[in-house]
Amino acid sequence: MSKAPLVSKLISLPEAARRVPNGARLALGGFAVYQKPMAFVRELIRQNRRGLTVIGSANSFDVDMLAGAGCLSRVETSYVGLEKHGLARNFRRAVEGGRLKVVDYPEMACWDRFRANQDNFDFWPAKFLGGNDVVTYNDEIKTFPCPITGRTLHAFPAANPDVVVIHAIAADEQGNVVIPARRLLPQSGDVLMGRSCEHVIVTAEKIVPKSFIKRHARFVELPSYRISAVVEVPWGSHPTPTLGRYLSDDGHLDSYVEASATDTAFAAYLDEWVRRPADHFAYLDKLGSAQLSRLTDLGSLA
Amino acid sequence: MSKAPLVSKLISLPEAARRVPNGARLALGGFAVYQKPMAFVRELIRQNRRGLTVIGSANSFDVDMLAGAGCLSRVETSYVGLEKHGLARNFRRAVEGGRLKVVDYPEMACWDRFRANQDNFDFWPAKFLGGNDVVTYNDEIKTFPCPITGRTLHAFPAANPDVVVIHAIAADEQGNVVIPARRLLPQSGDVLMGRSCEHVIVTAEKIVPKSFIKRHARFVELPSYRISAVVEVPWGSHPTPTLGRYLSDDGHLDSYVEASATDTAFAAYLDEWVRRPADHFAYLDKLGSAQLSRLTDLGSLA
Amino acid sequence: MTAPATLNETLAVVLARSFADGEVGFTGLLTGAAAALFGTGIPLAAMELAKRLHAPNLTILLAGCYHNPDFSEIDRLPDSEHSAMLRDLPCEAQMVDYPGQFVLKRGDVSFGFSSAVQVDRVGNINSVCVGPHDRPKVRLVGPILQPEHMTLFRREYVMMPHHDRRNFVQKVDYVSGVGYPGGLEGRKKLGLDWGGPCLVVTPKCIFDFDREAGLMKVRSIHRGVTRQDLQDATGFDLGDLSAVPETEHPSESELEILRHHVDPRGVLMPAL
Amino acid sequence: MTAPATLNETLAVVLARSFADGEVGFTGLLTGAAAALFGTGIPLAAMELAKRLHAPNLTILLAGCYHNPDFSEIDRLPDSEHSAMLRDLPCEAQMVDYPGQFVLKRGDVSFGFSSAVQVDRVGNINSVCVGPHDRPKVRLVGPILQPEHMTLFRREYVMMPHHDRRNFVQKVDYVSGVGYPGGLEGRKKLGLDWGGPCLVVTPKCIFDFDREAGLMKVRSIHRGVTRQDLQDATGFDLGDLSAVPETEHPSESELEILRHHVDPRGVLMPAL
Repeated sequence: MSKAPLVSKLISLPEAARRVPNGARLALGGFAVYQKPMAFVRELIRQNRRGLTVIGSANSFDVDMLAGAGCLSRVETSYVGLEKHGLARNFRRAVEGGRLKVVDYPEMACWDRFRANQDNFDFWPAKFLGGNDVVTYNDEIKTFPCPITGRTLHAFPAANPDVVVIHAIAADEQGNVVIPARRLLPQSGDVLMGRSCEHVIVTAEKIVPKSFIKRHARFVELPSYRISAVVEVPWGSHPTPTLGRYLSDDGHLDSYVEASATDTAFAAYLDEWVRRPADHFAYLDKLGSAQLSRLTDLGSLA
Repeated sequence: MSKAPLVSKLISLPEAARRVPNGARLALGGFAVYQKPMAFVRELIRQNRRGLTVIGSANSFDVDMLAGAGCLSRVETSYVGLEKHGLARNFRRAVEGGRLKVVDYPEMACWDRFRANQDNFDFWPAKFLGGNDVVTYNDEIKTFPCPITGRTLHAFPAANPDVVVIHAIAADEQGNVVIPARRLLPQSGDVLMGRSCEHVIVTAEKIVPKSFIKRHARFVELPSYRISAVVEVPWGSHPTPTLGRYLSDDGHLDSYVEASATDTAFAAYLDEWVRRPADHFAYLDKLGSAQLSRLTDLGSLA
Repeated sequence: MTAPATLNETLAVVLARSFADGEVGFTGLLTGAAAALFGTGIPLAAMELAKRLHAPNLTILLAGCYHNPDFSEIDRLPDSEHSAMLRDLPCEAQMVDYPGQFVLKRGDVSFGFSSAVQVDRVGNINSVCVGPHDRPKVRLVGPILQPEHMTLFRREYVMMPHHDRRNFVQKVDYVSGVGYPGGLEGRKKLGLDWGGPCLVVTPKCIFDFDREAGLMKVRSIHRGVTRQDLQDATGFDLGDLSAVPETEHPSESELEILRHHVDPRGVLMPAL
Repeated sequence: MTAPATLNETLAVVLARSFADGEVGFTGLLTGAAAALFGTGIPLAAMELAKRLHAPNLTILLAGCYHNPDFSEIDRLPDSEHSAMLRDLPCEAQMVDYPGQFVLKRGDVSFGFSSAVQVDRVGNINSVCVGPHDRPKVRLVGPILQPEHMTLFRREYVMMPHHDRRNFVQKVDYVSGVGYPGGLEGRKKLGLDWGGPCLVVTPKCIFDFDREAGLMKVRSIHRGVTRQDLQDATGFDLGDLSAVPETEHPSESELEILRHHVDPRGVLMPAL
């Protein structure tokens, strides 16, 4: 007897973005300038989302673009910058203009905050925050005595995302997500985030059949029951890279950075690259096949 | 200019065992009946070690053999049994005779205790211990209010091993340890233990050159600076398996289990298999090449 | 005509009917014929059956680690949890680390199966010791994952391969898995957010719980077992059993699927 | 005769001499010519030099993750931390998870290198903001890993590519990495077990610390920099500099190894 059909969690990018309401606490996967769910970010901007809090470990174009589009009210992370591309200028202007509140956390404390949710704790202990102004400006960080030694420790709050969005190479319609063998730190951060929340959305380069999942069972680090929705979005982290698929589009990022110099220029960038293209494929067509092809990363053939 | 020679951490099995003093808190790698550092255990018995505390996640022949040889005074773990081979009878007699104290912890709490040491915490929080007698009989478990929510939580103490001993497939003389790609839970427990303590001893099936390490850089999960000493011990987990090298020696384990029925019979087993063989290679010769060859696990050729 | 259901088949069907679609079910890998059958084989058959009926999206966690394994090419159940055989068994995901794919403390596991040496009236279970803890009459294996099964899983099936007075006791000698002391309110006072035993399955009957009162009660008695047999084999008073029905029977189609599709070669539920 | 040491070479040698054998040294992967040179290139050259001299067992953690990478086949330093290039760079271990190979909170990292926009008299550093935190004059990138560098690493080298009054201030606007407020005793009162800055390296001088008093002081002034230049470029009083020596010079053999073995192609320390 053949089994009944499995539930498909495959939805469209606009549908997926609608699952992030105004004011949500949104955790975005990737790390710094690597493998950010940028197509999802652009869709949030298209939908004119407002009042978001972004929680991350290290952020870049994701937060900068959302800040430049006025979607954000708060960011909780360790870093917002563009690495070799310089400072995140939309973010800077929003913070300096008092339109965006930043809650600063140490880099590994950002990971620990998701580890807290993974362990279903409301806090994570720390011994290394004494004297640091991350405590001064954050009244959600408390002190408490170690229950074993009595020593005074800090407790910082769990990340508590309402929704987690990560970008991966492959998933099936049920939401089994494959992380490639040759992964690096950003992919591990995605796995951690995907284990910290009950509402996890995955944008995937490719929707694969179950046979592919079974062949990569060792690498299915986020199984179906962890995932709420899957969206097929090839080139979904562009212009940031997806390890094993494509490199950073430095040319496009240069034009982004140039546009981010002023609100006016950035509004024009958003019109051109986010609002005017009918959808993600129109965005890709605008980039053109030559540019996309040049970015290919072969990953490992072993 | 060629670099100066690197420090070798390679020592003999007797030397390595001497680094575990009487009364030490000793964490033994492997999990349940899998990949236990049994050659190291036998050497401790040869050296007549006394008063050890063994800390583990799930234990089997390691603790049972040490109990049968009178080396133990305390065990902190979730399980001491032989899975399909039945109960750990030396352990049982020692506990029932009042010669061995057991501090019981839930299985994943045992892992969490090492995670606590990995995070350099003295405790780990828990929400699930209410009503469980693991708390009743353990005054090292404390209650405390969650510093964020005020909810009452339990805190159990970190594992605090003085020495960690694990058995791995491959390491170089500097102590870079390779964990094979196709690993399972026991190998991850070894990695965790190896990151929880400043005195980690690795017995390895094979000492490999640096070129092997570099070829497997992705799998060097315990690097040189984490490791105090390395011992080359082929078949070092026998009669328990080493994933990717050899299977469980069920025939030998049956004779072990039979011998463990009485103190007298087990003393004879220890004489025959532990004390009388001049060293580990005499033990292997006694097993014989036919028996060892039959146990081979090819691992993955991919 | 179809042969009548065996006890194993009946239990597999009762369990299967209780699983909802999309749930995650966790088995250990018990050893010893009776324990392996009750703790691993029947639960696996029940989950495979449910997947073919109303719960195609159920996830099986074999030995707590191997997601939806493919049993079609093996001749007997594995008897070692983390061995080369399980490494090589085809599946959809392998949990090789902790914390791993299922997030234990967030309640990702919908239900689990455990076994114990003692169960008591409120559903506490014990696998640590018989007699006093510091000088036990019998030292058992330890709490293993029972504390987690009975609190962090959303519900628990306690699978008891033997039903004797020594197993079903007024009060366990050691609580290694918490039932309903003080009922649901009692669990709340202990700080437990969810979980606890839902059924206790034995060769004689199936127990469920008055969760408010925190008391185990007989839900059904297996065909061929008398009420007197059952009370005699139980170390506490079962009360008035006169209204307790016989354990529900499998339907023809459930039996057909179980026998011809779920376990045609007797791999999951071998005849003992 | 050997050409005299450049400033970069001098700094690499000063640093190399301060590393002990067996230590673990952590660099980030800074970008921008001057920052990359000070924060990444010079530290890597220093560690590679030390490995060829007195510290063969030193472990280099490039970008905090890649253990003892092999630079022999690359033409320029990577400028992206977690890119395909670093994935494919030969090394002895890759840290791809947290917690990972080096156990951050147990103090596995012997020393690290960080950079900052502001440093103050007690060695606090700042990369978060200039002006008030809630409405900054300049918002910077954030604390990144500075809190950990300055407390969990055993010691820290603060590498400042620019030495101006705006960088060397009486008091940083935001403490994102803790120096010695109140001296060693002050750190202890803050609950910090070890760590803190050991040297602050700039294009003009090298600072070290009176750790008891918790004050940064000039250890040496680079050749060609006058005491007046140095004071003028610093936003706090450096005190009497008359007894401060010139920065120590590399030996012939150190320079020879640096130039011909460590960085013969100018990959680590390109001429700017």
